[in-house]
Amino acid sequence: MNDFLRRMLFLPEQASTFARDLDRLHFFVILTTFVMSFLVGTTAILFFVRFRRRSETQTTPHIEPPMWLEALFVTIPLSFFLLWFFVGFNEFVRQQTPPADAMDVYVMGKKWMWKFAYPDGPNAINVLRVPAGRNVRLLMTSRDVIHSFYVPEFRIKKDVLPGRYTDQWFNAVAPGRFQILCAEYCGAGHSVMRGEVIVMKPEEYETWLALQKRGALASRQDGSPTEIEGTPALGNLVEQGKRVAAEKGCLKCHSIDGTRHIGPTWLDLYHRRERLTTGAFIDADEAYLTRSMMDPAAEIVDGYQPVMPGYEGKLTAPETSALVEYIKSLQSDAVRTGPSEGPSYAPLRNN
Amino acid sequence: MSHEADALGLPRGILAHHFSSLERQNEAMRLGMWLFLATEILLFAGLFTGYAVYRFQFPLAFQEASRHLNITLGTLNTVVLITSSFSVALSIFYARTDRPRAAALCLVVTLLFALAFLGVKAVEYAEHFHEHALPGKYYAYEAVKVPGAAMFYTLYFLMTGLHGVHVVAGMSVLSWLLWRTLQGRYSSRYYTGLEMGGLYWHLVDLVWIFLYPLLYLI
Amino acid sequence: MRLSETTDSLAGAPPLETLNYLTDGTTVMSWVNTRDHKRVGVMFLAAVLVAFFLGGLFALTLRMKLLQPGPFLMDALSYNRLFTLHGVVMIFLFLIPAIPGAFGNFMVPLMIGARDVAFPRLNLASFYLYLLGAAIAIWGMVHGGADTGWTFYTPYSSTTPTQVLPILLGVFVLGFSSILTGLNFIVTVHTLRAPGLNWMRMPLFVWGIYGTSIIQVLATPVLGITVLIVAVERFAGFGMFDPARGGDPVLYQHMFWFYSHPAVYIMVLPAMGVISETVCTFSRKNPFGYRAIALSSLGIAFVGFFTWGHHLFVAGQSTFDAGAFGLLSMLVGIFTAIKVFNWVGTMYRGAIKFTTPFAYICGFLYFIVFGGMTGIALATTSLDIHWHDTYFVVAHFHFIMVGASVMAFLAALHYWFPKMFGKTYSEGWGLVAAALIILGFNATFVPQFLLGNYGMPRRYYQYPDHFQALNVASTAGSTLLGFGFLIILIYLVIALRWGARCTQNPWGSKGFEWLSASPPPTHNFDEIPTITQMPHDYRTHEPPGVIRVS
Amino acid sequence: MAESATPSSKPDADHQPHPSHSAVPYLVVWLALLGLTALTYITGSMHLGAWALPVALTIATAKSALVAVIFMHLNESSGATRLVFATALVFVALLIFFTVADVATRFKLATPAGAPFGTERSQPEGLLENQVPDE
Ligand code: HEA
Ligand code: HEA
Ligand code: HEC
Ligand code: CUA
Ligand SMILES: [Cu+2]
Repeated sequence: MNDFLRRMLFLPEQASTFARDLDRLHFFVILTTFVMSFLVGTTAILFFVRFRRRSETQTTPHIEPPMWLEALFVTIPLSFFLLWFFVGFNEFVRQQTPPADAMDVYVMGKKWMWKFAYPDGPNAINVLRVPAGRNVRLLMTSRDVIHSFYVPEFRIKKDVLPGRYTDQWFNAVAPGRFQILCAEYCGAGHSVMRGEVIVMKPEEYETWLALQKRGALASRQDGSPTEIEGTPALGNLVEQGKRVAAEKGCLKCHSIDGTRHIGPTWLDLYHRRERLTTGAFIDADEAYLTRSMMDPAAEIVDGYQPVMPGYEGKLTAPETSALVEYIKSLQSDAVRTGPSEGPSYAPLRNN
Repeated sequence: MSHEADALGLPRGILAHHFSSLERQNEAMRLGMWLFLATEILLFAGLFTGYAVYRFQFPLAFQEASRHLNITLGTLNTVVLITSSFSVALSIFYARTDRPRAAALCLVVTLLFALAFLGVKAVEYAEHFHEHALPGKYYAYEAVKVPGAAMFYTLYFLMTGLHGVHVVAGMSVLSWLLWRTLQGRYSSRYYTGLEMGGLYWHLVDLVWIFLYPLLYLI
Repeated sequence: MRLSETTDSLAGAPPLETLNYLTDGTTVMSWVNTRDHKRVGVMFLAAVLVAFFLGGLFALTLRMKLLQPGPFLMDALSYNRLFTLHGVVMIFLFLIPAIPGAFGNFMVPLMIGARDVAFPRLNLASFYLYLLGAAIAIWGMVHGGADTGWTFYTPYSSTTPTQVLPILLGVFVLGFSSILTGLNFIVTVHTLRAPGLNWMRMPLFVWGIYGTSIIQVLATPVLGITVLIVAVERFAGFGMFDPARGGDPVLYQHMFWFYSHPAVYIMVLPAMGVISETVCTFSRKNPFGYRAIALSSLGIAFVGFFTWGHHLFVAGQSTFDAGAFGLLSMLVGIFTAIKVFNWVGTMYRGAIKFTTPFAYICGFLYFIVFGGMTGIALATTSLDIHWHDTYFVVAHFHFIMVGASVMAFLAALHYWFPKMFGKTYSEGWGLVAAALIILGFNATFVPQFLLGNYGMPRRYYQYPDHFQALNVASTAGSTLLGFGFLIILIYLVIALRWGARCTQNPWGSKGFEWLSASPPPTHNFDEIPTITQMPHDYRTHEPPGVIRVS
Repeated sequence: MAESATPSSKPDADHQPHPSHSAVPYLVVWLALLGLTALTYITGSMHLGAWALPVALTIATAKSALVAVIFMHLNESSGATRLVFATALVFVALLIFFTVADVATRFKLATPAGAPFGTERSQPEGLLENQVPDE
């Protein structure tokens, strides 16, 4: 049944874990659409046949619908619509919430190509390789205008915006090759801005990855967002951060072992609820950490003096993100719980 | 129909043929004017939305940049505009109570205040140009270098610029109304034209009442 | 079969040879300078028809290109300009002004027993603004044309080297025209209703126009400021939507759709008003659920404002907003459903006559349910992920905009043709064209639904080969569609010139617009009628002219 | 809402709906507006932190209400005009609400540290010559 309807409606293969559930809702909605438009259309025709005009001076009774009928006109469609909405939104939330164990791939759209980069791994243009059966999260941004990452077989699509990150996750069920299309109009090459996802058997993927790391890494081809922007390689951001912290003198005031110094300790700082001098509480997320470096006087932690110098203009963007990564790595219980948090992305370039 | 207008001693052609009474026509004019004001409000709403979003995204930059505006001049302009609104309201009041010369005088006062507003604004703009506190790609203000500060100035110029255009438009409307008042067109029997112009001017004031705290006082 | 022969018995005494609005002054200046709402309506009608044929020609050219998956007929840039122009012309030059500008102007004062709209001069100004806006936009097309799509998404629209500015400016001016039209109607309805015509007796077409006007007045200014900002961004680099300067492209989309989603109801509410009128006339029945149909227009006008985010489900909008907008979109569907069921109810126990307008009513009902339900499907957040910016969306909106709105426009054109010009057209050819159009329409756009399911994105100059079969089918259908419109054009022009004189009320309708002569005299009524009953009361068979005229 | 038109025969009553009128209310409103301006200026320079915006907006709303109701005569207008004004305000509020709600509830990494960050300005030259990359 599923396959029959899918073919009738020209839906592509169901190659991700979402596809089947989505298609089921799709069938329900579309069949109701067929039934309702057929019903309304035929009722009109039937009424015409039954209530043909017999004379040009024919009179007709004045009919007002009873209240219950109007109520039915409202409640029946409404219950269908709401049902669809709740089922659909549930699916939508699932699609928007990457699972914690997803592996990350960075995607950059650019007129008119797709670039992919793996954290401490290889880069590629227009070809995305993923293992079957693994959750994959794409962290996407664009270099110029809006694009949209679309794989019909996976039933996923997400706009790729300049100046911002968007994310999208999926889990490909079986090995295969699928076309990536750009679904947001982006100029003359929009219709040929295509790429390919190659879903590999997990073992093959591992071998491929290992091979890339060993050999190809030395002669990396272009396509790495990290390399283009001149930012440090993603994998050793933490190491870099450690070095920067020492060089820039952060460690004169901040400890990394939990002891109180001139400034608050960095241990377990990430996502700590800090009480500010204003009495407000703040969640020490990436944004706050960055702000604390750029404009420390803006939010002063309760119990400390506003003595920290501002590092606006003194830290480059890569250094900043390395520091953030470093602070994030300083967790007393190394095991991270909770939903998957921000990966070690690097801001591309500071303007 | 229009003989009714004649009977009242009103200028000819004030009551259009398709209205049953002058009262009805005035009601139509008033409703039409308010609808027009509603479109103006929504026109500004676009910019206010932009302001809300970027203020939310760059709270610090907005605070920083706003502190570098000249609060004294901003407050002065607020007082100027409020007072001009007051004098327009008075002018309608005088027209309504058959004191056309007082009405005209109030309009003159209003126009002077409007000019003063533009003058003060010009001083401020000159200062911004001098400091290179300019929108978007022209931004090169040394004092505030937080990311997002340029956006504040973009919004500042768009909002005050659009508002300034409205001030100028309002001034031309008021000048025309002044001319009509001097001709003795408005009296307790008929003052709709003046009332419409007044509504427009009050709207200009209303917008500024919100612009002032949002731009100068954060 | 000539209408006049069969319906004579119903018509009031034909007061034909008196001066009507068409013959009262025939110089060019008498048109250019007119304050008469009927003449303004006729001028709008002529202008939007020209725009429709222009947009249709663009559409046919698009379809020709899509016969082949690879480069064919034109290059990518021309194709991109072409669909932009098709969208801009069809939406801003044709569909938004079409029914309110042409039929609203003509009929609303007649229907409420007024001698004119509240501000006749403003009305004329609105027409000239339309011409000015159209001229600017067309000038822009001749000088290069934009390639942004009708949605002008930033940062593409602020960086593309094509000529976007003239089109933005044209859209801005057209928006002004639209605002003035709407403002005028609201004031007219509030202050110029005939004695006895209270709100709950107002013809449903007037309700539809009233709802539309609210949207025009309150939504269009936001479009105005949005295109202005984009224009400023283009020539002065203010960077409000420029991500390189911290701007947010999604903010642009919010502001754009705050206008453009309500705008789709500007396109469909008047059409619904037309259907409400015609379905009563051709069923000779009072509207079933008058109150529900009337008030649901207001419901659409209000709730329709708060569903705009359903265009942004995959645009990087937050999940919270997606949920809120998805839910609100479901609610707006209900108002349309109420109307649909009540229209069908109106036919119940009526006395139905199958005429050309009735054929379009049937088409309309089928298409609005299918098109509307696919809208609901799109608003079901998770399904939109697959469909967004594919041909499924293209098919959805053509189903409503062509399948429903254009059908209603055609129904109105045929229904009111005798009223406006006092002539009858060929009913036989009318039915042939209607059949051709409904058939051709299905053949054009049903394949596009399937293409969307299959995964073909819109605005594609080239496409993967496996989409070709369906594209060819769609192009074939559009040719049929084109012939249908061509036939209409021909027989209406013939009717205008050589058609037989019709009686005052050829359809035997009891809508209030038929209280005046056809075509009406310049001042509409010798004496303002007093309304003592609901419109479309067919309990008696006196001609409607006998509704007590005091 | 407007009732159906009835040809009016008592024009005098129409033209002076509010016969006894004095300028005192206008004066009072003007003084109140000046007072509120002073108040907002003072609270504005107190750096109230999170409260600054609500306070400023409340004062601005009070001021604009005075202008709208007294100066613009909303108090003596018909229901329709009031409805127009109220509707416009509601729509503005909802436009701002939904848009800010979007920004406020976005995917966490949407605008990462250091934003705004680089995008390329498009290169106008190439496009018009139609350099579409080959497949
Ligand atoms: C006149 C024009 C018009 C109209 C009236 C509508 C009406 C609706 N539209 Fe449509 N739409 C467009 C024109 C229109 N649309 C355009 C132009 C676009 C694309 C723009 C672009 O990107 O270029 C678009 C895109 C569009 C999208 C975005 C798709 C995307 O880009 O991803 C969505 C998503 O939710 C949507 C939803 C709706 C809904 C819910 C309605 C509702 O109002 C529909 C309500 C009607 C009904 C629901 C039918 C009647 C119901 C019954 C008879 C009930 C029977 C029922 C049962 C018992 C179950 N529309
Ligand atoms: C009112 C709105 C309206 C109307 C009526 C139409 C009518 C038609 N549209 Fe259009 N369309 C839009 C609004 C509309 N469209 C919009 C907003 C877009 C999106 C643009 C964008 O992406 O930015 C769009 C996009 C769009 C596309 C997608 C382009 C793309 O994404 O790449 C296509 C493709 O098939 C298409 C086709 C058609 C066809 C075949 C018709 C037909 O119904 C046209 C029928 C009319 C005629 C055929 C003309 C009349 C007859 C003659 C001129 C006589 C000569 C003819 C013969 C002898 C055959 N339209
Ligand atoms: C002169 C001493 C000093 C130096 C040097 C210094 N800081 Fe700080 N830092 C402080 C103090 C004091 C505070 C607490 C008051 C505040 O919030 O501004 C602080 C707060 C912070 C916070 C917020 C911590 C929290 O608990 O909320 C961060 C993050 C931070 N600093 C990062 C850095 C980095 C990175 C560097 C180096 C590049 C650095 N600091 C250099 C003194 C310093
Ligand atoms: Cu990239 Cu379309
Ligand atoms: Cu929509």
